[in-house]
Amino acid sequence: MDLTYSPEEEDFRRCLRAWLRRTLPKLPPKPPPSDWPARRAYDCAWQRALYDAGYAGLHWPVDAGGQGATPTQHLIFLEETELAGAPYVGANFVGLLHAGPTIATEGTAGQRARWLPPILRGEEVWCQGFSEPEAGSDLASLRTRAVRDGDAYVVTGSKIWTSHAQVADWCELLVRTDPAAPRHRGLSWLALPMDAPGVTVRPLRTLAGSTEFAEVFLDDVRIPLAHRIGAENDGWRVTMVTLSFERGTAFAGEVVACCRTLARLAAVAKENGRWEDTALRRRLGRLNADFTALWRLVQANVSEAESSLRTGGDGVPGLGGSVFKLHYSQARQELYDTAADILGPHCLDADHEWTAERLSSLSYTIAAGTSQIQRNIIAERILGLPKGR
Amino acid sequence: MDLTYSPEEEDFRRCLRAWLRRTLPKLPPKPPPSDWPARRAYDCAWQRALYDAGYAGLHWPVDAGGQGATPTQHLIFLEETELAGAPYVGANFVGLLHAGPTIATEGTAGQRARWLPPILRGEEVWCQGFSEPEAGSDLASLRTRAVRDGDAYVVTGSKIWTSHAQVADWCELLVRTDPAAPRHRGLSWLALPMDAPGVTVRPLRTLAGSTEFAEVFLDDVRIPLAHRIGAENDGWRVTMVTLSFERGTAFAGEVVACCRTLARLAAVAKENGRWEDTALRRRLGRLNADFTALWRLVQANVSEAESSLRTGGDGVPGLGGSVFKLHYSQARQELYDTAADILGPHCLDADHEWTAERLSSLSYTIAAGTSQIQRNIIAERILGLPKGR
Amino acid sequence: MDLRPDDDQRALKAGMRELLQARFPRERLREAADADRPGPAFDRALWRALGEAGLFSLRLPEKDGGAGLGLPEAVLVFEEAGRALLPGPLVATHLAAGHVPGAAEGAAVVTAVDRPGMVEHLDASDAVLLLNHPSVHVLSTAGGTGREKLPGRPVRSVDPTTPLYDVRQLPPAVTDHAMQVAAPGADRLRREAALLTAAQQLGSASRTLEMAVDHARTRIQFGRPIGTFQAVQHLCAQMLVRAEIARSSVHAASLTMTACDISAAKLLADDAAVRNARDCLQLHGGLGFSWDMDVHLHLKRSWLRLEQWQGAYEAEEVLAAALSNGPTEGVPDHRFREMDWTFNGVE
Amino acid sequence: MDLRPDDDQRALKAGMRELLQARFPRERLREAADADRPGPAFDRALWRALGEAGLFSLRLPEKDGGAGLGLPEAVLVFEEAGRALLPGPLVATHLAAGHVPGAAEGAAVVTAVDRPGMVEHLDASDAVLLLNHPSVHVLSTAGGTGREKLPGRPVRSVDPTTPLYDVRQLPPAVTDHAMQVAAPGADRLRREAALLTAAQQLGSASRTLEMAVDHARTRIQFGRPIGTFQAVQHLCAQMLVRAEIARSSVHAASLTMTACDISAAKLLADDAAVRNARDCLQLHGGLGFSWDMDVHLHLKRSWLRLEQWQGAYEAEEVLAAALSNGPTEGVPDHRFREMDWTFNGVE
Repeated sequence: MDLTYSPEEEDFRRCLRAWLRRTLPKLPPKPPPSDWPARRAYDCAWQRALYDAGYAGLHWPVDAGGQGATPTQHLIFLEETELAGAPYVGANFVGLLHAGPTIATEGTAGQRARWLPPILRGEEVWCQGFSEPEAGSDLASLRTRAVRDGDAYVVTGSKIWTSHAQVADWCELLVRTDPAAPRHRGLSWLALPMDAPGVTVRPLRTLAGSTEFAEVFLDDVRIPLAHRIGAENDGWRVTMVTLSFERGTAFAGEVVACCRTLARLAAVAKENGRWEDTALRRRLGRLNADFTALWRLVQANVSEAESSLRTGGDGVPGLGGSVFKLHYSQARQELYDTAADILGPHCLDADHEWTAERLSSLSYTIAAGTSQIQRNIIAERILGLPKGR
Repeated sequence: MDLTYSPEEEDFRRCLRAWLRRTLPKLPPKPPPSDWPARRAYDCAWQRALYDAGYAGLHWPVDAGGQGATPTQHLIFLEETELAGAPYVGANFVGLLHAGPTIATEGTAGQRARWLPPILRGEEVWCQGFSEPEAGSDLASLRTRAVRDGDAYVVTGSKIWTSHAQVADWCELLVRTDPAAPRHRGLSWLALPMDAPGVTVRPLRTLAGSTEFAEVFLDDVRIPLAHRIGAENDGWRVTMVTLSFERGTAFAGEVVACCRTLARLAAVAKENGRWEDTALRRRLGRLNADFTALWRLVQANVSEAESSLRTGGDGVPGLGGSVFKLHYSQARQELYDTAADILGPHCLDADHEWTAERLSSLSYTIAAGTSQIQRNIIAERILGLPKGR
Repeated sequence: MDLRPDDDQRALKAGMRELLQARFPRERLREAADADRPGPAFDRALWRALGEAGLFSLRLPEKDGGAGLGLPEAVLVFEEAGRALLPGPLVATHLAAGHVPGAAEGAAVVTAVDRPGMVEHLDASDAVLLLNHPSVHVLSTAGGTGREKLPGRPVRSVDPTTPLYDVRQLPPAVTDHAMQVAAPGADRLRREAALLTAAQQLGSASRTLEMAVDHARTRIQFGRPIGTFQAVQHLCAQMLVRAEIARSSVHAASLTMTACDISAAKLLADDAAVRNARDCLQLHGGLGFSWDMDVHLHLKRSWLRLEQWQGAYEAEEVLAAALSNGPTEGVPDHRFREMDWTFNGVE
Repeated sequence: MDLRPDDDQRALKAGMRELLQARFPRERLREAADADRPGPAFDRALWRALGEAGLFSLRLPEKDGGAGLGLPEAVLVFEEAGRALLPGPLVATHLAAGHVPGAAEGAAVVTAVDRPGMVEHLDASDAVLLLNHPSVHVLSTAGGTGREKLPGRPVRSVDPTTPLYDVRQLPPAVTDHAMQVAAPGADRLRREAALLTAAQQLGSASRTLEMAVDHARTRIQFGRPIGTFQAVQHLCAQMLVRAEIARSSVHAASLTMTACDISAAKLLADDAAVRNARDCLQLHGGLGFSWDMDVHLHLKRSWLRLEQWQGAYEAEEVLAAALSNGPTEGVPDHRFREMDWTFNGVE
């Protein structure tokens, strides 16, 4: 057990800090939250800056154009950029963290050459077309169908919860290519150009009032066969392979951000007198324990990923991700419920940053596998309990 | 909606109070907790006093020797005896609240004449032989077998969690008389004399250190056919009929007791300074809300039972019992956890009354249907959700 | 003793549900919620209809045009208002009936304030009840244009159908504004306000439970209704427990009106409304996170009502204080206090 | 950076488990728990065996007969002690090693006290560490017969294998009793004590999780293992979450030893131990309520350890206080404090 970083890692941290210190003050102001084209431009400019500085695709393999950094370096990157208040990955989330790694792992040389460089340079934005209205927790029940017609698939169906769809160039699309096969067997993974005829994007308003998400309707959309990643009907495996690219770092930056929010909560409580309330103060203390522990859990998961890679493994940190997500999503909601308590009646002001965060925190126990699904995973896959019926 | 009691009910309360005032000071001192024969004697003397005063079998039908009181009168009785610090029903619990009502409802005239009067007079004590080591939540899977042999059943098996078995005269026994029938169908209800040859009682120590419970081993025990209540193989229904005798009053006295404990907790907290802790004080406030609400829920359930009886129904207060028990068992545990918090290190003193209560409160979410089972009942029978698989 | 609503009370409640289904169906709620900001003008026609139906005058004597009913009846109709997420300063206007001209009939819109904080529908109101003094005062604001304006900064409300104004300072007591209320004064009105707010929370908690159960019955995932999963079943069961605990508490408080019962009712109904809305949202998964479902409107309104009249901390302190008056004080019904406990040889 | 135990550390932990299985198998635990009151005499043979195995001398330099290991290693072996519910003043004797003669070898039994309250194994102890002053003091009590007796009233302990004594008053600081401890003094020892107590809680929490999972796999009700019920699965899942959160926290604290990390470790490990024992008990149903199962022993010991060294309130206050030192104070690793944040144009 060791919490010190190696000299190389400390070097990496020092260089990154120096670069952030030089670069961040020159960034343009952040665009308004609802101006999605401006946000895309902002996020892509940041990605370009990272690319120019040699930080693009940090955790991607070198032969995919990435930096081949270790999970620990990736962790340091997320920690330092968050601490420095650097922009988030934003619109490039799917490209850098999901579609890109999928193509890097499962794509042909030609597919890699076509799609990976523009992601790294911040030139092309990807979105994700997995969930459907009737396929939420049960993703494998998706119904969007792709039928072969010559050198193309003709795709019909609809997708939901697609973030950045309005400004994306490409969509990683999971479709059913064999309706007769068992649920998980008849799916394929396609790269959909968002400007293809028959694609309609309808913004979806969330309870937080944001329009980050959209529904994507597909009406006889032709997608060339060459846009399929991996074998036909092998899309489920292709998709799952990518998920394993997350090496324990998925929410590392967010945990750091929450720790800082917590300190600001304490400061506001001291200002407005709520700090004198023993119960409230102790609640903040407990949250400090929770987020400290979550940071330690991130470090433990990264340790495991790193060790796995070092010994020739795939770098997947066991199933610690479910444990982390279950606790983190709950702690984040508790954090913003506590913020509301500190604000008192002002928690009803929708323009207060913490009210917006409180609303968006409601999605954390739902998105990317509900807490219920995470508990199933832990019970059956980690603890080895017999499968529920 | 009305919380006032009728003049008759107020009269009943007044007379009861006067009687308690006269009677309680004359009671002998309570025997030590672990002296079961002395406790039996004490409980039976109290029952005899009730009998002599005309309060025995208050909620039993008149033709069974009871007082035919309304559920509201029964509620008043439980409230007043608790407030006056009168003894609990104790060893006579099963006779008065379970076996007796079962015999009153399902027994023949001869059976009623044989068994009911001694219960009411505090002369014969009953215990319950339902649960088995392998049949807990799933009671219908019980394995104790009864085979006909002439004019008797020969019974073999074992029962667990039988309280007062050491001092009981009779045991209401649920046994399997038809092993080939579906689970719920092949059971019968028998009255077992505890001194029958082949009956062995082994005290069972609980985590609270008490020996109230026992295992009862049955080794070729002969029980006359005439001791069967109801038809052969109809024991499941017979047992369930009895449960319906509880008319929303099951824990009424305990709720009153908890309310008073809560006031004592506040008094101790004021003495030892813990009251100054805002969080602790508010926790006590919340418990006050919970127990106040539980008392109101008791009143609502009794209202429903009373209305059901008035309109020719069976007096079963819907399924409100599950709602009540689920919340009560949790609130009771929280009450004694809070007591521990007030006591500080002294909560580790096993001789402190509240430590003993804290330990015994652990059984509340388990006994008489675990909280998990109660939630199933609420989901499927009250809310009408489809049956889980 | 009968804690259940009687036939007349049940009929009254059913009547209010029908009225709201006719006059404020779900489409109207959605129109109000989906409108671009700032929210739509206050719906005075609906307000008058509510007045005609007796929502405000319910407890006035018949000779004054009321129905001569009591708080238990008011609680039942306010449950329906909470269930339908009916917007507007319902509680304040109800309390003002008989005291502020036009309130009883729904011709006047009356809001209220008892401390600095958020005031609902201030701009739309003709009058403001001031409940921060022992006696009740009234400001005639005439929809924000009257001479007695209460200065408040409009804020973008988290509840899209309840405009809020941040009021930092309340006017001092001015005798000539004192409302002609009999003895109980502002304290009595604050209790009534807390109770009727709790009733709305209870109605909302019951509604989100219904929504959750409906969804659990019909939503298919993994080839079966999600209501067959024990995790979903148990979530729904706990929602019912919360709602029923709150219900018995609110109904009893409407009969006793003691400070302790009112605080218990508010605390438990707030809890039921907020947590049931949360669980309902969780159970709806991604759908629950969308603006188009109603569940977030229940959650947001429940947050709003939680802040109104008596927050959790205040209620808990009232309930704690009630414990310290004697050994039997914890027992809900007052009569026990009268008893002489000294005879009790067992204690 | 690698938060996982390395091979040597894993071997050390496995070795301790084996030792305890041999020297303190379940039967021994049950003998101790089932004995009639008062409890059996302190098992000095076992104590010596633990001493020989290095449980107490682990962190002493090799030249002093120790293993020259650190707190991370001590944490791992104390997890095993917690898992096996090993009785005795383990933490105090471990801290006394090298300072109180015989402690390192298990020849002496040493208990400790940092404030008035319950002291474990006082009558059996040869010495008492007094940690209520800035410097550490030692009383030589010689199993209760020494001249420097610490007056304590024996109480019937809720944990049947840990005799307790209620000590109302601690002796004043007496310089000639001061233990020869280097600079850190009592504060350092109190942190170590909290950490090693947390490690035992973690071991217990992991054990009750194992017990729950075993039972869920094998107990049949309604014709199937109860582990197929989602309610049971989810209970077990939350137990794992608690244990893992506590584990990462305890392990990290053994490396940093900051007040904040120690308090987080104690708070979360206490929580995991108490709540996992509760859930394990619930999951065992009636069986869990019986004396013959071990689950209540875990619950009772976890209650005891919760009261030792740093209770929840104290830990929460330490953690809250740490938040108020600056905007980056909430971030666990210290290096962040060194940074100059003024350049940050985005904030």
